Amino acid sequence: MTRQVTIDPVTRLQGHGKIDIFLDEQGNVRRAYLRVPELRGFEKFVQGRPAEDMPQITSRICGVCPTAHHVAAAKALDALYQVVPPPAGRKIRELVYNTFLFEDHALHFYFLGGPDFLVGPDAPKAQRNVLGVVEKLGREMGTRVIAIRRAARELIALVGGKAIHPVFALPGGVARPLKPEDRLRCMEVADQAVEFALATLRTFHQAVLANPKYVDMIASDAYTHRTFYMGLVDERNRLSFYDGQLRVVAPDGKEFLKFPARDYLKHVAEHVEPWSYVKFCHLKDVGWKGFEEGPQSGVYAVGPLARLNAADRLPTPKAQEAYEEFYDVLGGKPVHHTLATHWARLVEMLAAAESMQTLARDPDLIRSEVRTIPTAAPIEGIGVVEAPRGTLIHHYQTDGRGLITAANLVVATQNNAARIAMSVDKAAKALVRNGQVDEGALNRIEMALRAYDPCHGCATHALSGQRSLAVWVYDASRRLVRQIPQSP
Amino acid sequence: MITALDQPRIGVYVCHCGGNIAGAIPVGDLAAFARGLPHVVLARHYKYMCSHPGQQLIQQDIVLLQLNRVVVAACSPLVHEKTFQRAAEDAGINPFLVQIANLREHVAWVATDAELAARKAKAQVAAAVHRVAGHRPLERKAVPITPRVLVVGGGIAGIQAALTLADAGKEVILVEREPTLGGHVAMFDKTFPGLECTACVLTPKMTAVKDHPKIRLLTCSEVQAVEGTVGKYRARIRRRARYVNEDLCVGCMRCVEECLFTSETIPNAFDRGLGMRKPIYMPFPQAVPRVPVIDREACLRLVTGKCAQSCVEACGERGAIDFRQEDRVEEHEVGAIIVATGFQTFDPSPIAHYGYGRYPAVYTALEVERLLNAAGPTEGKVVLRDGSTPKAVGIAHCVGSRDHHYHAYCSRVCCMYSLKLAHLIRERTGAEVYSFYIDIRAPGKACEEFYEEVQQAGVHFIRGKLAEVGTAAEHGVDRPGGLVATVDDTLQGRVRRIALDMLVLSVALEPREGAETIRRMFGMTCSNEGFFQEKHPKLAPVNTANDGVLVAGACQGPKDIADSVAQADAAAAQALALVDRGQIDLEPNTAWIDQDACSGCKTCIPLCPYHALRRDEERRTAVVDEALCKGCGVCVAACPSAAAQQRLFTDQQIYDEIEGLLSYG
Amino acid sequence: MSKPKVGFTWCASCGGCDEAVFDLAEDLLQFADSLDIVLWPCAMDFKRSDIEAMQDGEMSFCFASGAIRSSEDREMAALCRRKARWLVAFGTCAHLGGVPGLANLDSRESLLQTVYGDALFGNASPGQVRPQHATEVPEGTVSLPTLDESVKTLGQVVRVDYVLPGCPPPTRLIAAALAAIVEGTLPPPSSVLAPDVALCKQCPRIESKPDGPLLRELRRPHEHEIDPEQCFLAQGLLCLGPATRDGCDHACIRGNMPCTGCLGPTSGTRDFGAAALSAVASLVDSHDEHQIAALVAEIPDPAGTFYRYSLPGSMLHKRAGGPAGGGPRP
Amino acid sequence: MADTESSGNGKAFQPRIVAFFCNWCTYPASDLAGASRMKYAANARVIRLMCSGRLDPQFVLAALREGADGVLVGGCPAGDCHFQDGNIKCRRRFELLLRLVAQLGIEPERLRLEWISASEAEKLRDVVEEMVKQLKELGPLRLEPLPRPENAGVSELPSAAVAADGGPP
Repeated sequence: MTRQVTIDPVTRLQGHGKIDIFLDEQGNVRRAYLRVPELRGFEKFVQGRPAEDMPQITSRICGVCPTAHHVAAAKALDALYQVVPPPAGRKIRELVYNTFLFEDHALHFYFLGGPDFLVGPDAPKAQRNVLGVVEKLGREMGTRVIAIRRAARELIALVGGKAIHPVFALPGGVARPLKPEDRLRCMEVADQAVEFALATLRTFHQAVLANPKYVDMIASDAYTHRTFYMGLVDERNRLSFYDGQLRVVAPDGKEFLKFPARDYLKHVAEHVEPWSYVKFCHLKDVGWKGFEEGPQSGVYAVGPLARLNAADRLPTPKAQEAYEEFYDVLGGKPVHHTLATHWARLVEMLAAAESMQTLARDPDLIRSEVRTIPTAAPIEGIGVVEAPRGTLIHHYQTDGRGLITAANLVVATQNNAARIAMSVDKAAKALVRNGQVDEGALNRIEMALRAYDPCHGCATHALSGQRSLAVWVYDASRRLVRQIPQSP
Repeated sequence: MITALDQPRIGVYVCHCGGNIAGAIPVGDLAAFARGLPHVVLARHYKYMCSHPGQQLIQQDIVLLQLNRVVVAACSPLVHEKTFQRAAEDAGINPFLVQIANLREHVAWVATDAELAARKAKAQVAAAVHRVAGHRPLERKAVPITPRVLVVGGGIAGIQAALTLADAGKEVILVEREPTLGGHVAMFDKTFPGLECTACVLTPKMTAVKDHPKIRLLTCSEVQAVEGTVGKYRARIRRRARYVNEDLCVGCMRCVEECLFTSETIPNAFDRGLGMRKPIYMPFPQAVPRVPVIDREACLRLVTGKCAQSCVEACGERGAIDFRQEDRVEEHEVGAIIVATGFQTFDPSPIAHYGYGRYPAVYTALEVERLLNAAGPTEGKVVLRDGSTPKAVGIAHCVGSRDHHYHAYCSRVCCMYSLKLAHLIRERTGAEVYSFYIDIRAPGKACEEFYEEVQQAGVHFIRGKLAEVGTAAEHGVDRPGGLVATVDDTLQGRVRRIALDMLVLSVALEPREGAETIRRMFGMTCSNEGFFQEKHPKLAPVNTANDGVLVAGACQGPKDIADSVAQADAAAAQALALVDRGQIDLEPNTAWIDQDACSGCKTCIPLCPYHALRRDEERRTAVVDEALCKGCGVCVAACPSAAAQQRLFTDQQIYDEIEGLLSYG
Repeated sequence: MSKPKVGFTWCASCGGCDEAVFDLAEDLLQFADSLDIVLWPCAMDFKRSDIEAMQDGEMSFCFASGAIRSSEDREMAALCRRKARWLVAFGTCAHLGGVPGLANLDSRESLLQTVYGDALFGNASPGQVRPQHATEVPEGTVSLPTLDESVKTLGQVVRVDYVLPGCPPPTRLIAAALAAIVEGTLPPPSSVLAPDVALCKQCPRIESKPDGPLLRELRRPHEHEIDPEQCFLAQGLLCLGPATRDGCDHACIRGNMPCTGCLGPTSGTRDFGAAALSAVASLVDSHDEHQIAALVAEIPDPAGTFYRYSLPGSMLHKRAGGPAGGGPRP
Repeated sequence: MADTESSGNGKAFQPRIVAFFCNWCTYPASDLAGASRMKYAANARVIRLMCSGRLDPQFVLAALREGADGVLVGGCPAGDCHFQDGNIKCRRRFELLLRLVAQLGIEPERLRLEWISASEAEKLRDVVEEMVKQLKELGPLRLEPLPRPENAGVSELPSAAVAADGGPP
């Protein structure tokens, strides 16, 4: 007799998701599906809106990474109006962006995905959350986590207007210059951020790497896929969050492609499945071969792990050290272990914090000229950034008045969608055996998903909404036999 | 208070208005429908709600059934709203808890489809019921009235109104654009039908105005702007320099005689250009004030600055001639205004086939009035431009009137003045007189009799509109300077050609040029033709859309002297009734600001045309000066916080009305 | 006395409202001591079945964010309504529909067509595959919730007791609401848990706004330098502060960008967009009818401007029938 | 909310117009049309405002929401406003409102702002007739019904559930 298991909703991630697990007669997994049941339709309803409103409208795709959409939109508008922000404009954007990346990564590690390790995957569910983390790490560390995040968020608000759905970016720069006294605050927070990032890496060492069970789990085949990886790099192939070219490495770690974001349509295509509102991106150059790994399948990943794999080095010294250690411990490039993403995220967190330090001390930062006023007629613009969860592309076409006529938004979780679906399926197959479906096993399936820090709100900007993930279990005769956790 | 106001008890009264409403709308059904509406305690229908028994019906129900709100479905609220408000008030409920549904003007009288009419009637009644349920009692605020009246126009109507008011002891400011009182009437020699001497009628009245201690006469003056509202208007009056000091001049005319212009070379407008004058002149001998005026366009001293100024010398010690006079603006506060700006006569030159302006022998009636006037350019002799006396004179009626190309209306006085002219011309010249008429309209006392008298005097009446007029030469008739009129004699059924020496065009009366400006300035409305519109043709014939502004005379529509005088007295009586009250109740529909809801965003402040809104800098909110607010509600519509509200027109009341209009099909 | 049980849940939401709760930072820990957080899918492992397992009315307060877009959103709204004694419409999407409510400018069909059908950028999957309510896969049936024709507000599908507005709700207002729950000092139901006055009241720029009519031209923010001190409207930039509820500490304005109206209207206003439109149009400084028409035509996108956050909650709610497409027409 | 169609008995569609008339020009014009016994369609239901400047765009939307197929606003001709220029202030809002409703799929022809002076009874008649004709061509305004919780089929807690911890007073 076979069964179907559904996880409904998937929790501790942004947006809604459900996992359907179909079992065979022996109670082993035939296939697990991640469904994303929301659609909001941004690409449609931005049509007719003024292009300059895009940074604020598209930020509403996601309240977790609004800054990514805000800045990606602004970069697309730079291209649309053919303007280059003056140094202060660009650096204010970069400073806010790195601060955002830092705090968002911190949020994930301490509040969303991290608790699985920090508290433990089998801990009672009521503790697998930020409150449990605070309890586990002690009130002092907990307070520190909260304090640094607050400082970072307040810094974004100080410069960007609001931390959630900021308002600062406009075509050609930002809305207002930075006051010298505000810059002092930036320096303070940047220094604290670096300290905190280093402390977090130490915590990761102690809580995760020191625990062989966790190391084994990270390296286990259940959480491993050999796929392509994509990320932004600068002219020296160093990791870059704000700008650069998109570089793709093959499963063997060698450069496969490198292209400016404006060429993305030559290389990225979307595949639709009738059972999910999310569209599955893949490499056009390889083609869609289904939910398959390996060099013959166009499935690729983005995000912290992908970015480290796609770059040759990191732009800042301390992060570079952490980067080298990451590959030393995990056996060289590329790393295919999905759960290693948590570590990669912390390496990036340090890189972002160091960049904050550099930018905060840059004399350009407080120059009064922050915006280049557009003069060209708008036609088309493409902008890219590395969002915390991976590559994010905004693409607009407008009429002569700058009203949007068409928009395409390729978000991180869409890029990752195929690999996520495979991870869920593979983890389910590995973890559910002989009909033994317990809550710990299901949480471990969710962990496969959570490592990506997927943002289904983003992924389904096109459509929308969800509670988080749920697992439903179906038997071989396709009857829903169980919902996990069990309904009373 | 009879019952708690927040528990509405509404009575609905559907008026039949005789058959006016009941003939088009099933009033019984409507009342039955009204009974089913929320808060309606009873609904009745009755023959005439505005009648005494009708009002009593409402009053009885208010008392017996403890109604606290009333809806009357009858005629326009502009007709009887006050009537029903008073009735309700007398029965003990606040007048603003009464709402009118306009079934007569808006439904019964205009509807084409019975079912649609019934639906609309229901909708309007339901809207009134929904709305009135949310009404709250309001108080009218009393403001003092300035006991002074402005009369605009010194023609017969203005003169009459001013005298009546002044005789009643009220201060009057009488403004006349020309240098003299008198208007059109001063141009005539005789009046119809009694052929009294016009000067004998008019001159004493003009003098009475001049001498009246309560009247301030401002000639050569025009109202420039009016602000304020009923009870308190501020009028800005521009006074053109006359260059002769009215207080010092005794009217001896020495200055005119001594003017360097030895001959009269400037056409005198008062004589319609048939007579001439000097740069300093008196428009006509009986002018009031009897003070010459200097034409600034013609006087050498004023135009070139160089002149011997013999006028000054002639005036001598009196020193009344004053070239330093300048135009100035005076401001006067008044409680009521009577507009009596008169009319102008139709200019017939556009009717090319009547030859006016082309043939010297074609005259307008007004020109002939001047010829006939003993004080006119020919001292009362009817002579042609060459000085000869005509032997055959044609009078064409309805020139510019009853003619869809010009004015569709009948000018009302032309038949009678044409008869008068026919009589006088025949009497003074013995000429054959031909009257070309469509039909003779001679209503009124002694008018038909006068018509008969003129017929008996031998005037030829030819029924038919004058078709065209040409020169005698064109028609091969030997008559130097003569004309031939072509007319379709509809009684004889043939086209006739009649040789004439003179043709008189009985031109229409039309609104004065500039009437539009005056109308706007005084906040009145106009009829289609451009005459000032009375508030109601029967019930309020001298009132206008602006409560303190009244109309008199031909500015409201063509009328004869007798009617103008009567209307002037009516206007004076209305003005008197108004200013004598001492105070006036203002409608309570002013705006107010909810201080808690107002964000001080200043959106409303620049919108107020009366500067009634300002921002209280301490509270950072807007405040309304209700004494200045006129209740337009423009600030209310603009307020994005619903902090501004208008009494009687709150947002909620209008939403209720919308809901009522549409909730029942 | 037991701690009040509080839940947070989301429907069609971006998660920003939940982020705003995270931004309570230290205060969140404080509240965790005095409140029992029994539901928070964004941050905690409670599944739908956990909610279903609750007794009706077991939660004292449920903060529901997000608009209502699908059958699943409706079910979740109904579930939370049943399980919570007091339901709070949390954030602008729940309150008025929010930015995703702009989808009501178009039909559901045109929306699906754009996302899955049109090969606008040449990268859509061929064959017009679209997500289906139920898909037969070899292993069984995988189902998706169906999208409703229109985006709705929470209050349009269930009775709502309180509104905590904002996109996202300002952290200060969230803290105040939670504190009031702890202390039992919430205002009576049907209240909006924010100041009931518009933004201009405390706006640092209000003194620079002239008393006279001021819109002689309408500017778009990217076309001009923006003065950091002067009233935006006085600069010709559309600022909806006069129509928008205060409570955000003027975050956008401090960021030198005009208010776009995310907290919605104050309580006397029925339709935010129409009220804001009236206020803005009233400022137009012209008496010439042609000039007025030309001036208002400079507002490139009235619907997207005045209903940025509130189309589902507006009187019209959704585009009326006829051809789809929400772009402005000449 | 009532059905927009006139009735279910197969009769032709009769549009419903909500007409906001100012007290000084268009309302008296409407009275004059009556006094002159002009005949015109009884589809316009009248609300009197003191001035067209009082017209809040929300009223227009409320009328459409309540089931009107069109809205007519009548004010004084330019220069004639009893309140100086309330009519022009109305025009400013109306122009923008027209652009807004067009984006919301409502034909701008359904909304009209006309200057009709107190003497222009004929114009009033013609405008109403013309508008009725136009609305008949456009057909009923089919707005999606406003969703309401009572129609969503959601079962609610019995009101017996009383405040406990943290509840409002």
